[in-house]
Amino acid sequence: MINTKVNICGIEFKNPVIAASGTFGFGREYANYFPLSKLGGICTKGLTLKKKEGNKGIRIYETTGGILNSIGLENPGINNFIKEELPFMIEQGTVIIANVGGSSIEDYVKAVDKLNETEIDIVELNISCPNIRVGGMAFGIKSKIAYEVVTEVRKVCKKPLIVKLSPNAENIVHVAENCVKAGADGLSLVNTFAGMAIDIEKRKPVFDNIIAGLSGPCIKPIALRMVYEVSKAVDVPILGIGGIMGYKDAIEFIMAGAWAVQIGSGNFIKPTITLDIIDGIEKFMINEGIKSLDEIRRVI
Amino acid sequence: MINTKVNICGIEFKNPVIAASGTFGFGREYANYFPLSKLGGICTKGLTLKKKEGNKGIRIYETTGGILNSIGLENPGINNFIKEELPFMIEQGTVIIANVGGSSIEDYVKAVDKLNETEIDIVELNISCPNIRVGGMAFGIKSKIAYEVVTEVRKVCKKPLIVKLSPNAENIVHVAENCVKAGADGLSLVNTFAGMAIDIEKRKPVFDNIIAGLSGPCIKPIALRMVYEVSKAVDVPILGIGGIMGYKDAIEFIMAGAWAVQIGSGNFIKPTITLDIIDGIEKFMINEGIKSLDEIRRVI
Amino acid sequence: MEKGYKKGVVKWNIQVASNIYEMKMTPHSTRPFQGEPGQFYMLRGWKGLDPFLARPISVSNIIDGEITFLYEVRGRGTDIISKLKSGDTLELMGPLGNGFNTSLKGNIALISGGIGIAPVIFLAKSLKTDVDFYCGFRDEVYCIDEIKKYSRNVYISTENGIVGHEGLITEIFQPDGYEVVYSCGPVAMMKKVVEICEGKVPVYISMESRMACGMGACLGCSIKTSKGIQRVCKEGPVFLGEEVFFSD
Amino acid sequence: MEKGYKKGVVKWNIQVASNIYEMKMTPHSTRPFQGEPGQFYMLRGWKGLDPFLARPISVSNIIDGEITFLYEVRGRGTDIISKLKSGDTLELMGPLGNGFNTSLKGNIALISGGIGIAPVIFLAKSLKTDVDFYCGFRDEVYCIDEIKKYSRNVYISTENGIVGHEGLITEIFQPDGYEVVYSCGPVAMMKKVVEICEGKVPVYISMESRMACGMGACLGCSIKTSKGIQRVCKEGPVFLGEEVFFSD
Ligand SMILES: Cc1cc2nc3c(=O)[nH]c(=O)nc-3n(C[C@H](O)[C@H](O)[C@H](O)COP(=O)(O)OP(=O)(O)OC[C@H]3O[C@@H](n4cnc5c(N)ncnc54)[C@H](O)[C@@H]3O)c2cc1C
Ligand SMILES: Cc1cc2nc3c(=O)[nH]c(=O)nc-3n(C[C@H](O)[C@H](O)[C@H](O)COP(=O)(O)OP(=O)(O)OC[C@H]3O[C@@H](n4cnc5c(N)ncnc54)[C@H](O)[C@@H]3O)c2cc1C
Ligand SMILES: Cc1cc2nc3c(=O)[nH]c(=O)nc-3n(C[C@H](O)[C@H](O)[C@H](O)COP(=O)(O)O)c2cc1C
Ligand SMILES: Cc1cc2nc3c(=O)[nH]c(=O)nc-3n(C[C@H](O)[C@H](O)[C@H](O)COP(=O)(O)O)c2cc1C
Ligand code: FES
Ligand code: FES
Repeated sequence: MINTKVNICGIEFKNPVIAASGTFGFGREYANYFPLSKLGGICTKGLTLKKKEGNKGIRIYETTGGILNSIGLENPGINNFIKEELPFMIEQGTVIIANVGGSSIEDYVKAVDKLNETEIDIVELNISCPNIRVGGMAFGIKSKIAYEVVTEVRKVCKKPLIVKLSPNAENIVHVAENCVKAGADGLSLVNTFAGMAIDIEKRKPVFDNIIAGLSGPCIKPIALRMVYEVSKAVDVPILGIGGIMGYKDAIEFIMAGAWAVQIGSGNFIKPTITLDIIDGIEKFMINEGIKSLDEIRRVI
Repeated sequence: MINTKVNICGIEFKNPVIAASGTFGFGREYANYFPLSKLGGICTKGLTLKKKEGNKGIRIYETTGGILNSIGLENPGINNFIKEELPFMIEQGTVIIANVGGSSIEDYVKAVDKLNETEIDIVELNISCPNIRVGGMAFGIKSKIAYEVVTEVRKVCKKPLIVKLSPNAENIVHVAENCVKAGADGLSLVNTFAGMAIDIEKRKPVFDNIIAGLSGPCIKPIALRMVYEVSKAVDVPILGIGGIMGYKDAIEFIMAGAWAVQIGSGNFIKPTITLDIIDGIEKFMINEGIKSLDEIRRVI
Repeated sequence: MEKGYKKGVVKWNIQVASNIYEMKMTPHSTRPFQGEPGQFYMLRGWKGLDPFLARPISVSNIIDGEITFLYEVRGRGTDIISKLKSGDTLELMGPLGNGFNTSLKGNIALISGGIGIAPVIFLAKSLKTDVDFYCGFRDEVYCIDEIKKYSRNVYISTENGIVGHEGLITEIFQPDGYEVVYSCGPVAMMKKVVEICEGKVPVYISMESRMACGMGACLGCSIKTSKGIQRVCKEGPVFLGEEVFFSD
Repeated sequence: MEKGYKKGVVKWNIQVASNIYEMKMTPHSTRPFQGEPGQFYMLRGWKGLDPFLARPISVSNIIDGEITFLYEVRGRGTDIISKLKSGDTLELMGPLGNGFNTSLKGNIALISGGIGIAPVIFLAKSLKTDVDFYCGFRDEVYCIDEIKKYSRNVYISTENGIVGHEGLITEIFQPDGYEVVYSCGPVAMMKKVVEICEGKVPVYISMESRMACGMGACLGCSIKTSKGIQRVCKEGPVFLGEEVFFSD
């Protein structure tokens, strides 16, 4: 018998396939397509202390093998989330990871504090959204700043704390090490790459913000390399993210060192892509005689 | 009348479309498909002081919207290049950019010195090949090391010196600024992104070197953003590179701040892709009433 | 197959004007296609991941479980779709979004601009009341015979004056006497329609926005309205005109 | 169109065994297809950039300017190609590389393994001398009738023993009496052939390698030989067996 279960930071996931933040809302829409209980877990849309309207102008732009997005963390705010969305999520029977964004340490701390008394399972601290900038610099770029945010959040956070890393980090391995030092129980990587596009007829950037976040299979080889490098450097569980479109990609991330994977843009290509991936992982395990993912994790 | 000419470091290019290093050999093969005189210029395959056999194992691996390569600078060495390849290139009637790689400052200096007395037009110093590593660290990652290499090379180099930047740099803007400070006459960016792939059946990395270089349209949004950022920071001419597959991409790079563009992986999709791009740029200029590319360069 | 995510088989795919195509599809399974006027499907007419995203296209007709799309070739996605042949299969997801209210009675004006006509034809057909159809085109008219079947009056404009009024359709539209106005077309046109009708007649418009998921999860298609941020794919694409904050 | 980069029109594309297809193409222009046994084309059977690279496929026959490819569906690229229908167009570049020398006389042995038979059939047809054809298959045989037309003797093996010798083709091949041996198939097989023939008969083998440009510019396909690094797409794909350093 194969076993796809993974235990991450003390939380049991029935399989290693998690819906990535911002691509799955709070699950409601996908619940029309399949029972969410089939998923390993769901990361919520990035939550901020206060409700946010998000960015103006074009928010989605297609590129080869991916998309640039400039959503800008549109979300109902932590309080509304807890009141309006969380009860629905709890009913679904899957692990709930609350993705928390912010534009100041104080906001992060307050937001995380509000989640302490809820039934969410894990906090995923998003220090890497390229669409929200603090003095021109996201929290996830410099090791020192990352260390500071995580240290402060750790002080209040009573839930397992996963920090979501930016591929735009100056040195993602250093950032990872610093986050762990500051108390992160796990790491997820990667968030989107800072990218851009220009409307040549208008002679203007496509996005009001100029820079937007690149995701999708186009980034997979780089994301996989980063997971590999980070997994060599730290000993906490890693959630691998970046362009996963099929079970083969998922297995690659696991072999590179991921405990579980998150599926982002893939959900837009087919709403049930996560089920295909879960299914593919199971079949692969059966064919290869793998009883538990522990056997292949970090195998390279 | 439109004018596609650009002057870069005192060298006149008849148009802004240049074949990128490593994707065009020394032009011989493409000369079977079109007259190379149509090109703005050609960057040679990366040349090292001594002949190199390149990497073992798989060298090319397809990804979504791109390729990972691990050629490992296979090349005949500077001396053979000068003797066997350069005469052919000179006959073609296009600008010749000699791309120089190396694994020590000494090698770079010696190689560049040998080119001084030849008829090549420009030296492009490749401090960014992810397939060749020096103590685990390419020259293009850290600003300080980049500064050192360029300073030493500048001392001997009598040709215009363009430095080719790595997108894997900790901070590409800092590296760019340091290269200029050290005497670079121009910059080209980007080289390939460090990426990887895993053979899940074999449970091994696809490449013997584990890490390989990602190129192709998948990287375009990131490369474009980097050109934009670097062009805001420095005042030397920039050659934009990364996933350019059509004239629209080329115009985007020019609007982001590039003087000219280099076409790499696109040559593999269609050997005459550079001609299509030149043609497209001309038509765009006519339709938009643009007389010289100066009018749109850095327009955003 | 799971709810809303389907395969369809191209029955025919014909050119109806220089850049305009009409494609009829049979469901691949026994489940009939469904959809109301104003609702749309996300279409993938290609294998592989290039283009990456599906394309939103409105339902232009449904008869006996077969669906018709009327579309303009604008870029790569629609170009590929226009080359599909009879018998080819296509992946599509829908129906999505909230369409026009088809139960209203009384005099109704429908105003379309260009390919915005696609959902409005279906709307004209579905409304069980008298409709006047105002349709603006740039330089070539199409689907006029179809429109005439369902409309009391048909008013046409072309920018080059080749058929009907020379100029914009909003130049010949008067709101008086209508219970409600429904419109789909370029944003500039719909904005004008909303202006003309302000304080006189309620206008419902079908908005466009770039979409990734098409089903309310990514917030890529959000627009600003007086009711707050709304998703074109979920709360829309049909909105009450006065509630939309037009950008630019 | 420029030299070597062409469009072709699918004449037919049929399945000849469970995973094996044969596709015949007419040139899109008036320029006939060309190529020698052992040469190949780079094929793009899809629009868009996914898959990104073209796929190398050997010339399996050329008659009256029309070309035939015999290919196995291995992954996405060949899968898409296998679904092309009569009338579809395809971009292809070639002929590329150096093929087998077809002017040799005397007794010649041809040894193929699996789909490696594709160029060898064309070779058998092109050689103007007596050939013995040794072809190994895994569990299903194909193209045997075609082979018989051009060969004095045909020896078959299948791994499951369903036709011919049960086991590998190299188990029933003896080099004695042949002037030259030509082989194409899995590397392990060709390595074995080279071993068997060592010091007795010269062996020419057709190598495979992952390719990007297919024309000698990227150095992606390089292999090590006793003559130095060689490009499979340019100096090859046919090499003198004893000169190749087999990896693994
Ligand atoms: C709800 C809705 C219903 C629509 N119904 C129809 C219809 O019935 N008939 C019809 O011809 N067109 C319709 N459109 C517009 C149609 O979706 C676009 O013309 C089409 O997506 C363009 O794709 P492309 O690949 O040809 O162009 P490209 O420019 O290559 O597209 C690139 C990307 O931009 C997006 N995009 C480009 N233009 C638009 C646009 N105007 N609106 C939204 N996204 C865009 C594409 O979806 C794609 O992601 C509708 C749009 C929406 C939002
Ligand atoms: C000179 C030459 C001639 C060939 N002739 C034939 C032929 O006549 N008939 C035939 O069926 N096959 C032939 N092949 C093998 C054929 O090219 C591969 O089976 C095919 O590229 C697989 O593509 P895919 O998309 O189906 O598989 P995928 O595994 O999806 O391919 C992924 C990538 O790997 C490359 N690749 C995968 N397998 C191989 C391989 N064995 N050799 C080289 N590249 C590979 C592909 O080109 C592509 O870039 C030949 C290969 C070479 C080098
Ligand atoms: C439309 C969109 C919105 C996103 N919003 C968030 C977010 O709110 N918080 C976050 O941490 N990541 C967000 N992401 C990043 C994804 O969770 C994921 O890290 C990234 O898309 C890479 O994975 P992918 O290639 O599978 O899409 C968003 C991505 C997309 C495409
Ligand atoms: C097969 C291959 C070989 C390359 N070899 C070199 C090289 O020798 N020197 C160099 O500076 N860049 C080399 N590059 C990088 C390209 O010149 C270019 O910077 C990169 O591919 C990005 O451009 P593209 O996306 O248009 O391919 C190589 C790229 C490829 C794909
Ligand atoms: S397109 Fe994703 S929310 Fe509307
Ligand atoms: S495939 Fe490029 S050199 Fe052979």
